[in-house]
Amino acid sequence: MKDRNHLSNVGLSHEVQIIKNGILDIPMLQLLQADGKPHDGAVLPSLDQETVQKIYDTMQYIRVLDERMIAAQRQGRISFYLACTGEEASTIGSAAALKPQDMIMSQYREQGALAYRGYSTEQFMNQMFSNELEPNKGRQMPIHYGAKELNFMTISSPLGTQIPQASGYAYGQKMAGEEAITICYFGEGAASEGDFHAGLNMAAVLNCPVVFFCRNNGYAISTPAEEQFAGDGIASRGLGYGVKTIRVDGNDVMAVYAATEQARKIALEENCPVLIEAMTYRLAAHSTSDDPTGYRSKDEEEKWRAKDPILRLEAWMEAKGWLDAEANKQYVEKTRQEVLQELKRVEQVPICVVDEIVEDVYDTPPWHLRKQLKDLKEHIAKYPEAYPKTSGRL
Amino acid sequence: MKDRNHLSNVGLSHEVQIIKNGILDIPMLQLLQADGKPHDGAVLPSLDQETVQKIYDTMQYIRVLDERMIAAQRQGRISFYLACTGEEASTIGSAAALKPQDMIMSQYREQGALAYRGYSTEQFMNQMFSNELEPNKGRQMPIHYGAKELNFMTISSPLGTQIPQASGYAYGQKMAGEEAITICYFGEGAASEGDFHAGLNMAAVLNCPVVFFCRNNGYAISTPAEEQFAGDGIASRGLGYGVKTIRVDGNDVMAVYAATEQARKIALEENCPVLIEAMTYRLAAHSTSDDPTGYRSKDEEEKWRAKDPILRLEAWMEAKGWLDAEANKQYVEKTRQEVLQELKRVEQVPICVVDEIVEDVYDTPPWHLRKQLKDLKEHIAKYPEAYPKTSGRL
Amino acid sequence: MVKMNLLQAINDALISMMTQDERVMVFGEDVGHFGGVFRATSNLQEKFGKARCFNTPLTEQGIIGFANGLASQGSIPVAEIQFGDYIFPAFDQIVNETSKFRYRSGGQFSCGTLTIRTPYGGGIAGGHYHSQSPEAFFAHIPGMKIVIPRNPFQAKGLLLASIKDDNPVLFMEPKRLYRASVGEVPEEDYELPLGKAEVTAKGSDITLLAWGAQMEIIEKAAEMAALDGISCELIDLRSILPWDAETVCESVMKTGRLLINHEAPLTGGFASEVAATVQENCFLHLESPIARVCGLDTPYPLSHEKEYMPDHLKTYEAIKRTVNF
Amino acid sequence: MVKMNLLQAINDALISMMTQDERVMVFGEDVGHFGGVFRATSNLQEKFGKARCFNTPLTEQGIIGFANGLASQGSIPVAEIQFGDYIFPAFDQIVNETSKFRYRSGGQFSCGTLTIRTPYGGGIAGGHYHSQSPEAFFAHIPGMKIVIPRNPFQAKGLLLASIKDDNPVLFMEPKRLYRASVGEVPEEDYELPLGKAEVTAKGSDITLLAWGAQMEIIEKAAEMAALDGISCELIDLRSILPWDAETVCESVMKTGRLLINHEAPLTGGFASEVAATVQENCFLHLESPIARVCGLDTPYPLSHEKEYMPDHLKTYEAIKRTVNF
Ligand SMILES: Cc1ncc(C[n+]2csc(CCOP(=O)(O)OP(=O)(O)O)c2C)c(N)n1
Ligand SMILES: Cc1ncc(C[n+]2csc(CCOP(=O)(O)OP(=O)(O)O)c2C)c(N)n1
Ligand SMILES: [Mg+2]
Ligand SMILES: [Mg+2]
Repeated sequence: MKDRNHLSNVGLSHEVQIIKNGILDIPMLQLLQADGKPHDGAVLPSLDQETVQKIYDTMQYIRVLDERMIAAQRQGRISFYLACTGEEASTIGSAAALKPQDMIMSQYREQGALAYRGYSTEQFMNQMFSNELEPNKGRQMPIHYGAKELNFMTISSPLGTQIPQASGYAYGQKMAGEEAITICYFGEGAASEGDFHAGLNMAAVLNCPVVFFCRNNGYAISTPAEEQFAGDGIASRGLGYGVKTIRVDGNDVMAVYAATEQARKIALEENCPVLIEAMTYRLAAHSTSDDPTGYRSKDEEEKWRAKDPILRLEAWMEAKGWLDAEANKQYVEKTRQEVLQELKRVEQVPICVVDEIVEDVYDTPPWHLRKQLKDLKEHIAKYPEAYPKTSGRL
Repeated sequence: MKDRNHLSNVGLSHEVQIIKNGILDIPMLQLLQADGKPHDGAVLPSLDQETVQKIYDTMQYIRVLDERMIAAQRQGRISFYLACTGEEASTIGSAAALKPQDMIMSQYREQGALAYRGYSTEQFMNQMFSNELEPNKGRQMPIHYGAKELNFMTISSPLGTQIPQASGYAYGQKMAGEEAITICYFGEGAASEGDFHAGLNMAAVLNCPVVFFCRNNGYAISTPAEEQFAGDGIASRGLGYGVKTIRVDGNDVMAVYAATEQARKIALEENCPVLIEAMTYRLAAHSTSDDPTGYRSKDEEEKWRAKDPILRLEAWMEAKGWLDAEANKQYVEKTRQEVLQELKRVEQVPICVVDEIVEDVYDTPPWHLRKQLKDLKEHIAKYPEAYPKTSGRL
Repeated sequence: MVKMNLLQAINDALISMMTQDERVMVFGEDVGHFGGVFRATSNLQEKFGKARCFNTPLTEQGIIGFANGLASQGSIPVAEIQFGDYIFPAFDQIVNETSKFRYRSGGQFSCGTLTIRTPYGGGIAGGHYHSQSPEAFFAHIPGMKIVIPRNPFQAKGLLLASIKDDNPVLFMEPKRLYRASVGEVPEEDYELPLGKAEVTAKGSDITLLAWGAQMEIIEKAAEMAALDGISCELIDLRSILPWDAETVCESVMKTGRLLINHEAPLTGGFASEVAATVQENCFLHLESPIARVCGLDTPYPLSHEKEYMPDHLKTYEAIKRTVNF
Repeated sequence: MVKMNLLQAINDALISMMTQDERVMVFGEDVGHFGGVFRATSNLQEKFGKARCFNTPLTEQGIIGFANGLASQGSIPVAEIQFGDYIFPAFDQIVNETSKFRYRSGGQFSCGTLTIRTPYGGGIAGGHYHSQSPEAFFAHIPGMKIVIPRNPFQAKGLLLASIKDDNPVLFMEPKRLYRASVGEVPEEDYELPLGKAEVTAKGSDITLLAWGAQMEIIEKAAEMAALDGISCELIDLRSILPWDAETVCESVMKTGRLLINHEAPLTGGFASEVAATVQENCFLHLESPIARVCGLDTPYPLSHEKEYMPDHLKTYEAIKRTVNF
């Protein structure tokens, strides 16, 4: 047995000095200035034009999708939606720096990452309408996406639960010898949950190749970050766990990409977690159930609207000569049409047959669920008008 | 509505630099060297001889109590015990720096703090024998002390639960305008629980006058600290929460006292939490159910035995001319006798009458518990030999 | 009397308690300035200050841990869990702490002043995580009280009683009634008894038992049954723990039949406890098996919500089956 | 066949599974080098390396969260919770995650490979927090399986089946039998069916149902009753969820009477589900009320442990009451 010394590296002091706030002032990586110009000496990630265009298009795509879906919710066509306006650079920039085999475990505001992976408008619509074409079978509310073939884990509402799960997933990837990591997204609010603590600490101790990506967007519904924590954001906690950490400007897609690329490399090569805190702002309402005018000022919002991540990338592309304004306009228009068309079309697709109600609780329905289904179907047959969505297909 | 800016104080960097371990090397306060000599320039807390003697006596008392109770457990006289050998300076030094009105919420290895508060040998024995004289009514295992009149919260086994509770308790003290704080003890193992995260973060955000006192004694049962966390101990986490923090040598009673005194002052005056991490070593087995030879070497233990906190204080008292070796010997002998005597005497005290089984579940037993008690008593009356401890007093 | 919806009745009770006793504190996620996602705590921060009505960080285990400590200190915490579905991270603090605090300390310390408020239940297109009815998990915890109101009048009277009661109370609010249920509520304070069921309609053929939003369902089913000449006695259980077996059994001894309706899944739901107790106490009076009309033994499904729910039609059918047994 | 105690049988099953399939990983507090506080995981780290058998930090919510992720990835985690009393911090991960993973994703992802092992139960002078029998809390969670063995033979066969089963299983080990229960166990692998109860003794007057360590109790009570000429049929439920209502009901239709014994508190315990179902399915066959002999509705008290427990004497008395109803 080797001797252990949990004091082996500790320095000494001989004066009572309680460490106050401030020794942790973790700087924020910013590559592009607000006007899109790179900072002096900043080394941008080496991205080809095609990739940048894909990032830019995805940002535009998501902006359009968000707009349209909020409108659809207002029209009563879908029950719920949750936009990510203002945070597109965080989720899309990070997703772009990953490999397709990396698992994405997200919170709910990462539709950008999903779209970057190739989730189609049709897929978005199927999910939003909870229909039978949706692989998740319409069992959860809108925006709870999940796509196994895209390595995008089905979203779960309880906050923070995916954080220790991501550590476990990544551990499994390592044990299976895969060239893959897990990325785990969450908000600064969710980082208050006990599961955050467990997940980061376990990843550090058990050497899990996972990138924790915190979107610090200033709010958890109505609760501002200052009532969420008193420390130096979320990044400072990473250091406490011995987790390699970086803070980035979440509205600077280049910074996000560069940090994530590096984090992924470290996670994979060194078999360890990396924490990224992306500083951004939730320009959107929390969800379609929320109205932010109750808790924040228009002024504050305006200040952040000026830091729009799409505009920053656009400015950079412009300077680089990569911006084709006309093509972009067409792309946005085409997207708008596509979303509207798919919306209309998918609206007609029925929900799953009622038999699905007892499937997937277990690998196969046990006796009691078979009995409950049988009773239910007999009941529906008796009152078909009361269950119009399923009675036609018993 | 004021505008919020959760980036207001952030610095910028323009190069991807993932912060690795090492920026947090929190030093450890040590006032007395291993041989009991103060470090050059170290300012010791101004303690009078009487207080030092009380601290010293309590340390000896606990050492004796621990020895005797382990023996009693081996003899089958009590079912369970848990010693704190090696950690006396941490718990007694900190308790000495508190005021009687401060609430103590402990984990289970803080019998030193309890003894310092004035818990008597008789009280210890009553608890250990779960008898009817015990205010907690013998409902929990031995060592789950609790004494309202001493402001010592009844101990609960589930680890970490007292941490957010301490934040709440302290908040209540503040709201009630009391000149009092709460101290919350826990091990470095318990600090892995989600409740730790919640408790420290809430205390910081809600400005609770609480001192969190972590005994980092290197082990959680068999699990060494290195498999518990990968960061710079527990202190580094405090900084992440924006909690004022200090690390002390837990085997240096002067350092512990000085840190706690200062922490209490800050907590009370600034209405905020303070975290103390005391670096020490669990020389004892985890409990009487444990045998540490399965997971650590004698060598390692010996190294720490040489850092015995009692010897360090003794050496300092000696140099100061405050050590009366003969009187101490007598005190230890007297304590030993007292413990044995009380043990013998208290062993005879009966447990609570069976009526107590349904008391304190609610403020008064509802109908179903009254019925269950009635049935139970009728049953016991039928089989008195089967329930010998209560059947004589129905 | 004032016309109020269920949310307003709750808000009213909270204002009254905070006015009466400055030890009362209200907190939880978004309950501060914003007044909670359902607005049950509207205006409390403005009226009573940030120290007595405040947002917490987003941690349910922390909220209840903090509340336990605060209660044991002597304050009167009213903690909100934003959705019943999110109470589970606090389960340890409730099972092992809140409910055992008094017992383990021989009555030296307790969390008796604690009230936990949480919206629960389905029927709002909430899917898995905004629809659950978790009362049965808590009904197996000695030391807790569980209270569920069915309308604004009940809500105010039961919430006031819960906050004043010297035992930890889990107060579950049927969220689909928050705005839908409107009724006359006295302006002054009044308390409705904990642990007492209420017979809301007399009948002779079968007893229908429910609580919260499902009261509407059994009322509707009873109306349908009445057309068939079946006379239903309706009981609102109101308190799940301790529960009023006496009132229920008395009714069953009279009607000879019992149907229990709840939204939560059948297996291990609270209907099982009621059925087990009633069959024991009323064995010789029962003319047919006790029926349970409950949620399916599945997670709460979004698109099949209608099919999942123990609605008035399923209840009506079960009434007929039971009466014609 | 080898003589083993219950702990050795579990250790044996774990060794077998880890040998067969390298995706099997065993972890929890102190399970690594030390082999767990009860030594159920002895020698696993030595045999299979630290990557496959390891200590975790002290966080039950983390252990199950980690295990859920690992299972969803395709590994086969066998996670230990050191005591059943400490499973509650993981309750959210179990209720909202483990058990709903498959359903919410339409079967795309699942935690089917997960097995959670935990010692439970009283009778060891453990007081509040080393004695609880929390099975009923989990029995209300669609998607979980719950399995409890009564002896070493059952333990090995059921644990192997649990690990191989493609559903999350909570495997609860009656810790007072860990060393006390010794029996012959085949050296080779075998599986006992999940979801199937076992009739361990035939009888004609009354059916006695229990699980885990309480099987000994009902056996003893049955012996006493036999002296009075009462013939008891004994059933070990073995699986609490899904549970084998068919076997139980068949037996009750024959004997006309049922007694259920469990250690957990009466109210909301699993006996209530059994009673509710059986009274429905066997209504016309029941000759007396279904009896429940359970723990009191209090936290588990240390000094009154003997009085608290649903022992053979209480069971024997209830048998007589039921038969003489
Ligand atoms: C365990 C849990 N508690 C509460 C909620 C309700 N809730 C949904 S979103 C949210 C705020 C989350 O904020 P944050 O993590 O910062 O993410 P953001 O919405 O800002 O992207 C809350 C409280 C929940 N979903 N889960
Ligand atoms: C929630 C919970 N999980 C597990 C246990 C079992 N247990 C009791 S003590 C202990 C180790 C605690 O270690 P630490 O916090 O470092 O305190 P120390 O024993 O070193 O004083 C464990 C795992 C428990 N009591 N509570
Ligand atoms: Mg946020
Ligand atoms: Mg320790």
